Amino acid sequence: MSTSSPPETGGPTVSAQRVRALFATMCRIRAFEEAAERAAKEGLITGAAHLSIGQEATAAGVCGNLRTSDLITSTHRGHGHTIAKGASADAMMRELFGRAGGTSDGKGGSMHIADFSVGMLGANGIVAAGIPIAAGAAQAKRLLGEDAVVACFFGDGAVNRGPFLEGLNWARIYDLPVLFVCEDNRYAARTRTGAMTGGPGPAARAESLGVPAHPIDGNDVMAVDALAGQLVEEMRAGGGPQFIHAKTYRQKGHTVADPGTWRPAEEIAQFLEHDPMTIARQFLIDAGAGPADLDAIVADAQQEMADAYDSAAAAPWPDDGLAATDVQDIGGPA
Amino acid sequence: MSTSSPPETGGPTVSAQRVRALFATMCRIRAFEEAAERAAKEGLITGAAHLSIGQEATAAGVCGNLRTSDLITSTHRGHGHTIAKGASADAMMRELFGRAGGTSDGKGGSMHIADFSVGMLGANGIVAAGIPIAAGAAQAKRLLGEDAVVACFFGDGAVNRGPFLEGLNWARIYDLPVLFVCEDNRYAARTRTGAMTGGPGPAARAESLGVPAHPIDGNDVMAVDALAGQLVEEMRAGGGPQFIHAKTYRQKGHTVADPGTWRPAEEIAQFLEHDPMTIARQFLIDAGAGPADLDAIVADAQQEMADAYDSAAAAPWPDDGLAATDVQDIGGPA
Amino acid sequence: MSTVTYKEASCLALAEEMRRDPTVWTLGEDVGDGGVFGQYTGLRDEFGPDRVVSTPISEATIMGAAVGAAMVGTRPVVELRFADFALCAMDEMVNQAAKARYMFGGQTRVPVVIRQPIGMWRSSAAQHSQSLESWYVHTPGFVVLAPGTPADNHGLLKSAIRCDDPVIFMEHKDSWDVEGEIPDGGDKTVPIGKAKIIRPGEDLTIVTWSGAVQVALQAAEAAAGKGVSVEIVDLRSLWPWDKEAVFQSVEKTRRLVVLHEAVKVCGFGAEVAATVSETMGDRLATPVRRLGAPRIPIPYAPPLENLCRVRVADVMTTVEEMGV
Amino acid sequence: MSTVTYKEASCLALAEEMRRDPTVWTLGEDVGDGGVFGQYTGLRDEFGPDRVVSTPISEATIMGAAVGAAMVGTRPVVELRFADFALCAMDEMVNQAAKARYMFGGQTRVPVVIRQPIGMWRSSAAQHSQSLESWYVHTPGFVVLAPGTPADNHGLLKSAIRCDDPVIFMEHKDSWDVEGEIPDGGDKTVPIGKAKIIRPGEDLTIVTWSGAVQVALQAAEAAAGKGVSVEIVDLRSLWPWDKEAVFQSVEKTRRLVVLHEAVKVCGFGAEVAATVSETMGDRLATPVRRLGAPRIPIPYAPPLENLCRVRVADVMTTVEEMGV
Ligand SMILES: Cc1ncc(C[n+]2csc(CCOP(=O)(O)OP(=O)(O)O)c2C)c(N)n1
Ligand SMILES: Cc1ncc(C[n+]2csc(CCOP(=O)(O)OP(=O)(O)O)c2C)c(N)n1
Ligand SMILES: [Mg+2]
Ligand SMILES: [Mg+2]
Repeated sequence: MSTSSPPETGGPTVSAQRVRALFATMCRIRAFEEAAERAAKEGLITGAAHLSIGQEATAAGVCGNLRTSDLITSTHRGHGHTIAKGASADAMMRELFGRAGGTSDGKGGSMHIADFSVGMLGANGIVAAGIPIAAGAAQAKRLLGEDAVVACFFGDGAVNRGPFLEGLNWARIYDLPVLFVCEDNRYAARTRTGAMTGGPGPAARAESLGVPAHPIDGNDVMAVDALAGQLVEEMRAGGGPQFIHAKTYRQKGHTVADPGTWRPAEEIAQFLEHDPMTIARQFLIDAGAGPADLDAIVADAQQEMADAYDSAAAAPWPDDGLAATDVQDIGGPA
Repeated sequence: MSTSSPPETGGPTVSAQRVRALFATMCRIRAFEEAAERAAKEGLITGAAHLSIGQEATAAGVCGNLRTSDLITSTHRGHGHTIAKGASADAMMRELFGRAGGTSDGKGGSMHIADFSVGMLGANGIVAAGIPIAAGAAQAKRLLGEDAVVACFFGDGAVNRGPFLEGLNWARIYDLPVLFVCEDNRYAARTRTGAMTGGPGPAARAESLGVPAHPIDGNDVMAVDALAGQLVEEMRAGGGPQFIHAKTYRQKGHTVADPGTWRPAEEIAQFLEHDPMTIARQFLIDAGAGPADLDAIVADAQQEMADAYDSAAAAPWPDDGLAATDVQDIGGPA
Repeated sequence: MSTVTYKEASCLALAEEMRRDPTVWTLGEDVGDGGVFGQYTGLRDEFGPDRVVSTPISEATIMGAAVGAAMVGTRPVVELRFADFALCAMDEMVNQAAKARYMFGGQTRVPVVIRQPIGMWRSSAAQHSQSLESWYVHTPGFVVLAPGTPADNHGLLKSAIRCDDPVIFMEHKDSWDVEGEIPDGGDKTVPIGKAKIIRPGEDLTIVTWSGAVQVALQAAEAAAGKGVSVEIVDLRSLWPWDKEAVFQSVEKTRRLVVLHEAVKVCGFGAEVAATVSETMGDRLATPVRRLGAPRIPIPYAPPLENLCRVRVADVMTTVEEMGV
Repeated sequence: MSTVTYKEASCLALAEEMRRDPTVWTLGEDVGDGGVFGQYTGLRDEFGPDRVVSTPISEATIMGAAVGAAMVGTRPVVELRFADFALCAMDEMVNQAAKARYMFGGQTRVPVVIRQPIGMWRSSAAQHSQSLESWYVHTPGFVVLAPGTPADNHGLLKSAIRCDDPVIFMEHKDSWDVEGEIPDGGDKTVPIGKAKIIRPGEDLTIVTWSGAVQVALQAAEAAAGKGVSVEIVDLRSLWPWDKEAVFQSVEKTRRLVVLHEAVKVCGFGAEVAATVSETMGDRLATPVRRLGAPRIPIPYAPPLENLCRVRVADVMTTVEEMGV
């Protein structure tokens, strides 16, 4: 996805072919996380894992407009972004399992999933920490004379941390091509963010910092794709930072250990109906795609992730020696 | 000043008598800082001292609407706020000199000037640090069932630090009676804050966090008084946080060691003309005050601060034993 | 006596203190829903949302607000979730909470308890596993507590809440489910600054605290099997720390190992070792030894994570090397 | 050789490295105007505002942006003004800069230099005087440097900029105007991890760094007057630190004092003392002694501030007590 061509210009219409590719990415994310969920329940994933099931359209829609040379930063809930940016699901699954061949040799796990080779600068265990990192990466790319857009993902909980203000202000005053993407899934852990967020919300905050903000249905991959496409294009043409407020829903609990059933049942039901997979599928059906074709995409994704699961489960632990490598060049771990 | 009656309601007109009192406070602040400046040049003040000369109207106009039981937090540039809230100039001057009898026994100095007995919860050497402290103080007062409004002073540089967002959001969601007062003197140290502040500025940021914002000429003590009076009244009646964006100017350099002459000469000249003392004086003259009466106010203030200077210069150093007191109750300084 | 878990012990302690003193309240992310580890379960139901305050993800302001709230006469118990997140509130902790009383010449006090769970736990990796107690011991103004048992978690949390100083309160995440007895009635506190001899012995002293207490106990058992009698001193309070208890024990055993989970380099073990060496160097049969984590961020994969832990075998090797 | 001040030395070093390597840049408050202490004077004129970047008062983002910038191939030199303000960027320093390389399995490196001046200086009081080097030595991932002379400030800053690890670079505010010689030409670096014997001696070793070097030199002079020959080891690098140099010196003198300005409790002196005691305890004529500040926030009034300083007389008393 990360090397796909820019979206059609001139209007919100996107080609069915393009949506098909986005749908495929979403299916891969969903299947990856369903496999991860299973693995966690089976005790194969020992650390915390945060699933983005229900939020796949944002990852796919935004990253579908990025090149491999573009960059992203992510959050604790980063599997979707990482897959959409082009990382190997096999290596990612190994990382979640803490096994050899993981993206970070098993030293990071889900919360520190990263693939720098495709411009994925890392998930982060600290809420909002990716925001300044994204700004600095964009600034450095400009200094190096390299073109790159940076997409910066964070949640609705992150808008109450200081780095949100500092990082958006920073991107504005230095006029950096950072696409801020607030994935608003209504909750921060067990807390409704509405109750914790003063004023009109994330978009108004961005605007007050001089960053143009665009609210959108984050579960509609066609809409996300069209908007992200337009904003990325503007940024490539030299425009400054932009802000997407993507409204979505976390279908699962906060972590794999949380059933998430403490939320209102009607709310959950409502959003299960407004599932991004269903929306994209319906669009494709309406555009003439055959159900069998779409089922095949799903099945392929599931197969890929089942294989990743098996591969990870069969992989050895990382070599003990790795514990002490990559700490620093100068000054041993003693 | 801190126990004076609330302002006239029903319009912007304020009584000459009230303005006379505010003018007197401003004169005391100005005279205090001129004495401090002299002392610093003479080597009697060893640490950094930041003068608020040119900004007296905000301190006087806001604190004139507070009771002793109300609270304020301040910044590195806190002499004016402290005097306006009712602290003893003599004890303050001793503090700046680092002498016995200082507000903090000489252990804090100018940057940590404080008088908790009059509700002045401390200047702060860390930009923006007073913002969360103010919010928490208001929250605690409510928990204790005590009525108190908290005025929180900070500079235009502070709006780019994370605690600004966090603290305003906090005051909003818990609906706390905090009057945020941004004293916008155009500079943060040697940097023009305009160039560092994305978007429309402090007021828009406050509004985006749900805190109603009020831009005002911070050098016009009548205007500040009327606005603060109205906002404090609203907060006493149970209203939530409010924000004043007070436009003013730092007539001197960043610290006493900085002549500040690197700023455009026309800008300095323009603001020397728009001096808050001149504006208040003119108002009083127009309202029928005699120049001699006003000169006497100035002279009284100067005499008070000359006495404070002499008293501080004659005061002994703090007892050596004080170095090790008030660290903590449990666990010695060893 | 009742048997409770380490986690329940802290919840009981907080509830008891909140009942006793209406100025005690707690704030932090999700505390209204019981807290991320369940250590606040039921408190909002009893004390309401104004005293059990769920907050935004605003660590700097959680801590900064607590400072302001403590200054004006309340006793906030701050929940920072993981000691790692405390780094987001470091200015408010160190420049404000720890210094305010001093720099304002005693005009105010900041009686705040700062809960920040430490330690390795289930592959939590580099950003959720740190033990930074030595930072806070180095910082004037703080009391630093690290209970290793349910009883101490109960009794020390109560003492912390009653203390007028800012207290860094470090629970160990791996201990939440450890069971133990606590006194009934809810009026018993554990004094700050007093260590506890949790196993008497003659040949060698292990000074330890927090999660490492369990390792020390196992090692002592193993050592006993080899005829070596180990005395274990659980410091519990790291500042102030009970020098007398340590000196007394070492006076008897003449051999000291300081054992902690934190990185060995510049860990609090260095302070204990340096102090004991300085004070009673000539009475030591052999130099003081320290055991702690290697100086590496904590890795995720279980076997790598495990390499960062001091294991019983490491203690045994050290004991042998000390020639007991 | 040219004679320059400590401050000028750092400015020269940065300019030289910026000329040598176009990926080196610097960011921080007021750096475009020369920096608060003048240590960036003239740099914007030569390198322009994109490489000498004046920033908002946003410490967290100054540091966080530098992390992102370092990850993608530049070498930011971060200016944090006072080590105390670094507390506002602690997450970005410790959870991000120090850990990124490790937790991402070596996929990235974070070659950033984090300048944060330390120490007591002209009544700067509690929030502008701290020396927290031991925190960073305790933190895996960091190199920690604390130059005590103009030459070391020059040569170590150059090494720091060339280093692929995140480097905590602590200049002492009281040293800005100290003069000394630096090599001409601008290609000489000072190696990281190597101590320097700045005064040879036979009877007692003082290990020290940063501003305390001056105190050590004066004390050594005073001791010489009493017939005691003191060797001074200026560590310069605190992580890694030159254990060999220290061991060698102590092997000769058999007496060690560790002297630093930071709070003694849990200061880096504890690590040095514990290590030396552990490694060569039986060769010591007398236990290792530490000298540092009392555990109190730094007061404002000059005479009180002075009580927090280790003075020559304190060193002399210690030397006497060590029975030389
Ligand atoms: C600074 C910090 N504070 C708290 C946490 C604990 N925490 C992890 S995820 C999370 C909720 C984040 O909510 P949001 O930003 O909306 O992201 P979401 O989980 O909904 O994707 C919290 C509080 C953390 N990781 N970092
Ligand atoms: C967190 C932090 N960063 C930097 C500084 C250094 N500093 C002291 S005052 C100041 C400028 C503050 O500007 P502003 O908020 O506008 O207040 P003003 O000085 O104009 O009154 C700076 C950068 C500090 N004290 N604290
Ligand atoms: Mg969320
Ligand atoms: Mg200003």
